[in-house]
Amino acid sequence: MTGEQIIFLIVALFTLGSALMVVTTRNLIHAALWLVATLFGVAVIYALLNAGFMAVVQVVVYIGAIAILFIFAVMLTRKDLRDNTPQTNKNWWAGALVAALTFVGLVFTLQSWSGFSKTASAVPLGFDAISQLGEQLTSPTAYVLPFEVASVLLLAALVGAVYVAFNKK
Amino acid sequence: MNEWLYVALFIVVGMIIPIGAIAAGFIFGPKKPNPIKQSTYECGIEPVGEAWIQFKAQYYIFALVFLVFDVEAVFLFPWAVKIGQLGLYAVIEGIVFVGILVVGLVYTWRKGMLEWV
Amino acid sequence: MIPLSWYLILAAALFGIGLFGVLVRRNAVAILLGVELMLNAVNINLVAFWRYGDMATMAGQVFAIIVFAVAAAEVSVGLALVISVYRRRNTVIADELDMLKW
Amino acid sequence: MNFWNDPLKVAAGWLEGIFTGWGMDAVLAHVLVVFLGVFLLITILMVLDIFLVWIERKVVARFQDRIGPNRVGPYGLIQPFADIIKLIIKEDTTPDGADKVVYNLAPILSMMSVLILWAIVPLAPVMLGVDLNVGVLFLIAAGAIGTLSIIMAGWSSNNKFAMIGGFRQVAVMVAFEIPMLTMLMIPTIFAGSMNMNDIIESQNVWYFIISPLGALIFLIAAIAELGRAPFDLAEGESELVAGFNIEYSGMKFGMFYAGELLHAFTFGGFWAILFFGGYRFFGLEQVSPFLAILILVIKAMLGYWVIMWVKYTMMRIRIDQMLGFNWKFLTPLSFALLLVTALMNTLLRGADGWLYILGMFLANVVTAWVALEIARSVSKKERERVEGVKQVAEVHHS
Repeated sequence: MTGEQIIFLIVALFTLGSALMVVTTRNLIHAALWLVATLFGVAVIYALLNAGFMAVVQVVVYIGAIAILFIFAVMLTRKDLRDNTPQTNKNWWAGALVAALTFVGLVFTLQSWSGFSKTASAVPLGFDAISQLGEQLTSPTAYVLPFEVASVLLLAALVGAVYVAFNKK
Repeated sequence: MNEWLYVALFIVVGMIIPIGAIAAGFIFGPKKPNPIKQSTYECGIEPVGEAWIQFKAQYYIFALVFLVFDVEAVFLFPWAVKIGQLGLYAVIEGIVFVGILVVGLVYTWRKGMLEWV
Repeated sequence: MIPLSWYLILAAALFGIGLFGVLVRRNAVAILLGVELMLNAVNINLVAFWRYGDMATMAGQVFAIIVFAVAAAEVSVGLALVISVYRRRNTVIADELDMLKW
Repeated sequence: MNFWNDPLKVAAGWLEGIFTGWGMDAVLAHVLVVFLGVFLLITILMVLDIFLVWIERKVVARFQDRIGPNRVGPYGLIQPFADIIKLIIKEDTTPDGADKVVYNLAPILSMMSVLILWAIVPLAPVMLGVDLNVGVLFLIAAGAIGTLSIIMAGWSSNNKFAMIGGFRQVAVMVAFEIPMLTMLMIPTIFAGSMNMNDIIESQNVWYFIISPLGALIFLIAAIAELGRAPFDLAEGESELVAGFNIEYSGMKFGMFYAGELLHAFTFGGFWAILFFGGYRFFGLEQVSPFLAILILVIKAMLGYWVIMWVKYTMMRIRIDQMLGFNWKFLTPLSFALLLVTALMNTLLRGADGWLYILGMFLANVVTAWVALEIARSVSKKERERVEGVKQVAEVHHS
């Protein structure tokens, strides 16, 4: 086993462990903080995949903005933080079964695919992902339409959220 | 070798040193807790009620606008890296992109959501 | 070297955990936390396919960035809905939001 | 290659030789050497941090026509060490009902978020730090962890004031992060790269000269990000009893305090790197890496001095004015400046060097002038409206 594989396994276990804490913790602020840990683990996974830009963006967007939005929303919507009512449905076992079946089904389907245990080719020398990304995001023959549509989507989200949450009547 | 390994080393050492400093304080400092000392400080007055007070919706709006512009920056940084080698069309695309989002800022502003109330 | 399968299994497991959270949690904010986990699982897949496929096309990373934008939109509108519901009904428990039910 | 020209490589090669001589794996030896280097750098930073306390106190004393610390040691130089010893032997209290794990994690994360910023600082042409191609965004990512640590501290203290202070501080930090992000794109556009070293290498003319307005907005946003006066409303030492860190004592408080000072110095350094050419100074940096580090430290100190100058000479403003200033003036202005810069950069491409600099400079001046004119006319209208309301009220009164 190489060093890279050991690092991957540690990070993957950390990520999955904190993800489990996210869905099981009673205190919602703790759940949000565990989400931060999970997302940080995912950022490390991106770094292992040689996608440095994605790793930094993951930290900037998820930890810097989305996690904070979650914490603010929790603060805005709780009556009592120490509520002792059950945090899960009555039929939580059915949910667990569906989730487990989804996981098994996904792995089973993927396993029959020929490229399942592919190994990565080396990164080409002088390959600059960010520069490539900039070119493709603005090139009319590539992804300029998603680029502009993303802007419209964000506008719709901002206007919609402001309207829905704080429309003073 | 992956350059992120160095960043990981920085994170590790950056945690070790504050932990060491705090541990030093823990070792050398006196430890005589009592209920009065451990009560929270509220300007010398006895703490009243719950600390988890209800808070203002304005914070959520600020975080919301920030989130939107944060994601916008994610799209714009690759654009900014490449813009020096691309033609005028790329600049116009950037102007359209930012322009659409500024509409959102203006909407929030006109709704009076950017005021600190 | 790490084979592609490891990343795919990790993503599938993360997706499963997220799905569990969405199905099981009663609090609407917690359900949105589960959705975040699922979106991240998708992103791991996209970036892994970019790394193990043709790196020069960048399609995987572009899609992943679009997913970031979608996640941001989903969270902002979703949480705004939760806050709005909380103001009207004074609860964020998804089971109790049964206004449409007879 | 000798020690004078490339000390890092010589020292690292020597140490690695020793480690492999002990029969250690080559990769492991390399990692260990890098670890020791990082440890050394961070230790130096912490010692510098202790002296920053002294520098800050001396400078504020001069601004206020005092002498400052002068009892302990020559010029009071030993004073900060006495402070450190005091902090260490203070009792470390935890308030009742605090969330222990989160409470203790917050100061560690706060300090860590500042220390990791130095991973991307190029100290000299041969000491580049970590050569990340996402350097500029790394700055924001580290800031995100700092923001999170403040929320954690404010929430876990089980104190109303800590909570209010923490959330106010976070609201301010996220608000001013938008102009900061936007202004970070300006050096990126000029250099065509997010790598800190590329940004320094491409600064044959300081970016401060090409984009003075950008440098100014970055400085304002950085000061707000640091939570220093005149933007310390969030903490409000006189109203909110110091805000998010009120319940912290001893070394944990020390971590927040030291983190804030080092953060200010670090941002002075980044201001120097992004807009004032970093370690470059008329070719002197090529003579020796030691000279390059000295140049960078002097520039960073000057940046830090400007931040202190602003802090100790400006009056404070109200928090609504401060956030209004950000949302209604700084954010639109920074977007306008970004687009103008991108447009001019494309239009002036291939132009003569002097013409390019002049064009960029004028574009900045015109943008600033237009923004100020708009702000002036708007505020004039606002003043008239307020006056009108007052007159109506007076008529009713009499």
